[in-house]
Amino acid sequence: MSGQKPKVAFFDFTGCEGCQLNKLNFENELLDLLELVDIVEFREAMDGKADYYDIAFIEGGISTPQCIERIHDIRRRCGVMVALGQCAVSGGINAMKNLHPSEWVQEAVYGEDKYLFPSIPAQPVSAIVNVDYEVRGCPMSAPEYLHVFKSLILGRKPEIKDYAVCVECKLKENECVLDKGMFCLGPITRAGCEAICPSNGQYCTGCRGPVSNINRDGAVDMLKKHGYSTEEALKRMKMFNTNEIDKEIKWGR
Amino acid sequence: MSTDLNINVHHVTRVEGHGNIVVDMKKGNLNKAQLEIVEPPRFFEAMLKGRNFHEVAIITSRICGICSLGHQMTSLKATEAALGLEVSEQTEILRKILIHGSTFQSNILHALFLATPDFFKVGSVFPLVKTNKAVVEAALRLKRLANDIGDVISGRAVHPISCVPGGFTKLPSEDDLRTLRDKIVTQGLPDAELAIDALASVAHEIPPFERETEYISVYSDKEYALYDGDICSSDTGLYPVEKYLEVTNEFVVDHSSSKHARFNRDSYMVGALARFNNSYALLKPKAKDVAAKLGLEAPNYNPYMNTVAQVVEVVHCVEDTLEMIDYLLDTGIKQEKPNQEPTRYGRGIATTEVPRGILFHDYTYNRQGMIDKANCIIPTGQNLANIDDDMKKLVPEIIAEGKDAITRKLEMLVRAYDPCISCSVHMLDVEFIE
Amino acid sequence: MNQKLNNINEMKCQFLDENATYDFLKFLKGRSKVFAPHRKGEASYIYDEVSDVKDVVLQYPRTIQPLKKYFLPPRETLLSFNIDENNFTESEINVEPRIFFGIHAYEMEGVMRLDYTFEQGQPESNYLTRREQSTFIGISYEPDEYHFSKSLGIDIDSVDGFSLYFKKTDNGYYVYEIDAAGQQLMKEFGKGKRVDIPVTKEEPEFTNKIKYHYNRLPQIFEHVYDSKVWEEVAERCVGCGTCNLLCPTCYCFDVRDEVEINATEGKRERFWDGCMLNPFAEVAGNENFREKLSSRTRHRLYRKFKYITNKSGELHCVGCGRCSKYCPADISITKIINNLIDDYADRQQKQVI
Amino acid sequence: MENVVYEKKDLYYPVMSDILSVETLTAMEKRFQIAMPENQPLNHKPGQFVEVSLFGFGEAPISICSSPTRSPNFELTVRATGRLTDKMHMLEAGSRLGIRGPFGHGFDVDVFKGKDVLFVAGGIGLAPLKSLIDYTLDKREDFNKVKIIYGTKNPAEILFPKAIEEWRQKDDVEFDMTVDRADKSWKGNVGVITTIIPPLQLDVENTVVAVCGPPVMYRFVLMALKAKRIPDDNIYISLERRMKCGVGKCGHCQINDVYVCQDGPVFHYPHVKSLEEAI
Ligand SMILES: Cc1cc2nc3c(=O)[nH]c(=O)nc-3n(C[C@H](O)[C@H](O)[C@H](O)COP(=O)(O)OP(=O)(O)OC[C@H]3O[C@@H](n4cnc5c(N)ncnc54)[C@H](O)[C@@H]3O)c2cc1C
Ligand code: SF4
Ligand code: SF4
Ligand code: SF4
Repeated sequence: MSGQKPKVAFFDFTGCEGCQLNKLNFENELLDLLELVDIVEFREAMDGKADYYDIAFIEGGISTPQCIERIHDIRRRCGVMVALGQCAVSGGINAMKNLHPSEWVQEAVYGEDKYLFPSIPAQPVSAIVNVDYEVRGCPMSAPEYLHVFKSLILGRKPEIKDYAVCVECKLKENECVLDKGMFCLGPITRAGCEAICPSNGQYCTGCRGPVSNINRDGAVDMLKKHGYSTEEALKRMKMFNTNEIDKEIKWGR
Repeated sequence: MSTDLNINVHHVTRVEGHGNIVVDMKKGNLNKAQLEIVEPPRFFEAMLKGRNFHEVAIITSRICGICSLGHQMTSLKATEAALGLEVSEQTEILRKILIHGSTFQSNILHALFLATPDFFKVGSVFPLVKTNKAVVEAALRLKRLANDIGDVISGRAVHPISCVPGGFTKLPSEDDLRTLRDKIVTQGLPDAELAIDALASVAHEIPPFERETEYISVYSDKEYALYDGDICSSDTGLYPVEKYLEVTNEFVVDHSSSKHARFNRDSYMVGALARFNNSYALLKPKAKDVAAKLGLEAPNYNPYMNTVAQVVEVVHCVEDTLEMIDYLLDTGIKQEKPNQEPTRYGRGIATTEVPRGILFHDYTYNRQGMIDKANCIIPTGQNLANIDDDMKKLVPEIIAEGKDAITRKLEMLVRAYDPCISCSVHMLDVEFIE
Repeated sequence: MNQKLNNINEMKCQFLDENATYDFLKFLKGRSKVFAPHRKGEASYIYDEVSDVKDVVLQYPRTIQPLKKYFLPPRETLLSFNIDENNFTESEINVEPRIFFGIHAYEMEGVMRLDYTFEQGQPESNYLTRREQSTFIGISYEPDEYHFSKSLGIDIDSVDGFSLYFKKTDNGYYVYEIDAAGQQLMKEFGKGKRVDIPVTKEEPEFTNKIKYHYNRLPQIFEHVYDSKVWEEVAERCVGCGTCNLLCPTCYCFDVRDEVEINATEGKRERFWDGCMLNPFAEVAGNENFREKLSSRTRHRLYRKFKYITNKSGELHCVGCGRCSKYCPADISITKIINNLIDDYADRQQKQVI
Repeated sequence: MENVVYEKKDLYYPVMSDILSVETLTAMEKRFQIAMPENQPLNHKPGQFVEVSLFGFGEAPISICSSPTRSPNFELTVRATGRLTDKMHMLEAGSRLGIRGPFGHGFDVDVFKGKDVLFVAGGIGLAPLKSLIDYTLDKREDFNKVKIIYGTKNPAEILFPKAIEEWRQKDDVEFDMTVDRADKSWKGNVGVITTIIPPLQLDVENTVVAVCGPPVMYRFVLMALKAKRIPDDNIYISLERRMKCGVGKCGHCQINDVYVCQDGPVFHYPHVKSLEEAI
């Protein structure tokens, strides 16, 4: 990348575009960022297409056969691939539909016309191609995205946190929402959001996925203490992370 | 002059979500002129089934990141209606400020960053950073300011955090509100003026096209309705929100993963221009001045003018927000907890004006406070038929201009509606099959 | 282990009623920055700088973060750098005199344990500079179901480290002058009413207790390294690290370089870290030397009761109860210790038989 | 509090030092020769390490691979594995980097004096050992027999081929090595390092062993040494842990009650043998 500005492209797949918007919400930094890179493709904000990208940011998850073709094509043409936001990282909230049989879901939405619009289980980008770095969160965490962006421009690996939201929450000395009688997924959810929900008096909904090596049984136990059945506890843990919670997780102990 | 025309714009740029424009004309016969929605369906209503009322707005906010706030508000209102949860006056005012912030931010994003490049004849806002830096910077500051409103009041502008059923989990401090107010006055107003002047200087680039249609929006006689009100049709008047299914009449068409809608005519329009046409009288004075300056009069039948109506609304939102902040500062922020004790379980329907138009959420809760049935009707879906009808009228009118110009004007037309395709992909009245 | 020197039951004191106590706070505020407990949210307390004395809470169970946040901040810039010029600027640590008011005995002991850590070996100036010019004024408290400092030899009225000590009585406080600085403060304030005979007052009972005398704990820890108790705790622990971060004597940290948006300037920052967190003991090659929650919990407890104790001669738990109060999984440190004691006693008995 | 003496100069400020030369050793490793300001000697002991720092890329502990006997300058051998080390590999002679240290507890050379010395090195573990090997060779008369055994994954990963050639040539050094996987050019031993321990002729009571290698290696090497009946008391090992400070504060490198950065990285084996988390 030396000498020339890195060529950067943004692509969107299945998602709500909140991550795209969050990225445009760095109004104060946007012009500085533009100084450091060449944005060569960004459908939501500009016309035009390019053949090669040093860094490809992928927003949204994989949920149709066409998505699969497209992501392969991008992977072939990019240097570093970064998944932005929980839809891209784990399938995100879209993956909630994986909890139901797909026939049922499609019929529920389109009735008799269900065959008009094929849909496959919602999957993370990494299920299809190799992803170099991930910025988690729904929407993707703004501070973490900036960190990754700056790290890549410097040519170094970003530092992606792998400990619980509680850590950031305690560093900020928030009142723990458990003390207010709410439940919270902060203890098992990956930090990086600067505990934005507990900081605003709301419980952590687990939108950044579980930390690696979680104690899933312990987590269910913890939620039971707050009055949730095992089933309800798992449902809550899965809201943004059906794929991650459902897959075989290495047990923490 | 050729009488054959074949246009296929794959994935229209500078819009939210994925759509293609397809025009097919043979021997002067227009076989096809339509916007095909290819956004992957996401099945939200199915996902809501069995979810606790605390979670519902968190999920529905993810229908669309651009209008996440509007979805959240509508969702909260529907849940509150279904569960009999009363909210305080303070909560309502804070929510109205939020809606204003969201309309403000989305309208700015669309009018100044996505649509304006067309008037300057460039492919994106990026070249304008060089040629019109002061305006871009002002626009960026405006967008930041709009987001600040969301940050201060709900913790985050995209997928807001602290607004929950029954109220707020955290209230802004009076200091926060004062800072916000100062910023709006000292920075927001001058920046808005700069942006309006820039737009006025290119307003002649807006294509002079007209097609009268039915305009549908939320209406209230107390204010320029965004947060709440009745359904208003420019053709047939007011309807209570409970009648929303009779108004929208959604139907599946094979070229769109999003459903279409129609009421009194073949199609209707929602969004800034519809609101402007229906509620012009209730705009704040400064907003009316700006409308006059930009050549927008009610009623206006040019869909391209939707962008201008958005800018007028920005001015209205800023003015109204200042008034509401002043009111809150006068009365003082009361520390109150969200009211989350349901008094009933059943059906609740709510409507809100989100930036792209009228939005409906309709939930039925069971006795455990879980969703049994859900339906969301999104503005862009309601506009799709109208866009197709506009194209059908427009293409023959400009056929002499050649394929490139036609393509450009069609793209501009689609963009003028500020379609939010990701959220339009949903379903209608679902019967959940047990 | 050290015998504490001061016993206030033999000391004379002065009396300040509730209003005079707030006047005293105002007086302190006139002299220097004052830090004291404040309310945070609905049910929590934090130490914060006093801006309006009315906001100071005199009676509180415990704060979220311990006092260590003032000497070892949760996030701190070690140095600032410029990548293009390849140089750095030292970060200035300026301290002015600070008075910490309303401090509980265990909290004071916590600070003194932390002092040991930053003084021994290679003393660290960041911490020690911040520790300079600090005056501590203690206050009594009602122990709740989490406090157990008495089991560790720290009474409610342990006054080591304080300059003044406020002991709650009906409608006011008995104020004890512990050192010369405290004496001076009271003299200048001048509104204290002398109480002529020493007052004796029963300490309230602690409901949370450790079964054995604290002198025996290091010995217990000699024998429970492979206890089944660790596995039992690990079944419930979710590894969130709360217990580390809020502990007044935990001091582990992480260091990260973060650059500005121009990718040229930046800061080297340190953050609190904790041995309960999964990546803490990872090394290159993805090997993790304390992958299991059982070994992480064991490490945490051994650091409180054995590893540092062997060197410093003092227990490095002060019984504040934060780790138990704030644990989302309701894991109680006293239960762990009492279970270890039971396990130990069981095994001793089996050996005898 | 009052009576503690501490320097105002902070522990965490690096000294900006010059890279004199960079030598590519393998695809993964480079050797850096470094001079402290005004060519001041680092005054290190074999086995000690420094904290290398590059602004924006962090810090990492790196063993000093040269002997204090050789020059005021010192050498580091670095494998590119991450943030700091990748960036280091992009530096050239003339660049500057930050150095803190030397830190840690090196090899206690007095214990080795008059004894037979056996060096067991695996992979990049040869780098830290090289400081002691060179020291031993520079003060050859202080030591009895010197044996070096070395194992790498494959022939392409052999560090210091020139030094190895010298060791092979010397009459007073016994050198042997092995690779886990051979290629066509390789004529020597094939197999993990423990395969070349059994044939060694050792005066077990009188031999002191220094071991350094990747974490997985220790368990097996120690078993092999035990089989040779080398007393635990004669074994020294150098351990590696993640470190954030190098001065016994950050807690990351703690193994039970020992700090690798202070009590190690070189440990007398009996000291860590009973520590469950050590090896
Ligand atoms: C006493 C001592 C002496 C050493 N001597 C040498 C030497 O002479 N030569 C040499 O090359 N190396 C040496 N090392 C090893 C070196 O310090 C590490 O490899 C160090 O991590 C390199 O830093 P880095 O920033 O380049 O890599 P990092 O970016 O830290 O990454 C190194 C590896 O650790 C993983 N990793 C990154 N961050 C984390 C994390 N937070 N938690 C867990 N794993 C993570 C990465 O994926 C990668 O595999 C020594 C280590 C010690 C303790
Ligand atoms: S609020 Fe949630 S994230 Fe914060 S400390 Fe409590 S449990 Fe952890
Ligand atoms: S606070 Fe509780 S759950 Fe969290 S790491 Fe500590 S013991 Fe485990
Ligand atoms: S171990 Fe727990 S009780 Fe002991 S000092 Fe630390 S936080 Fe307080």
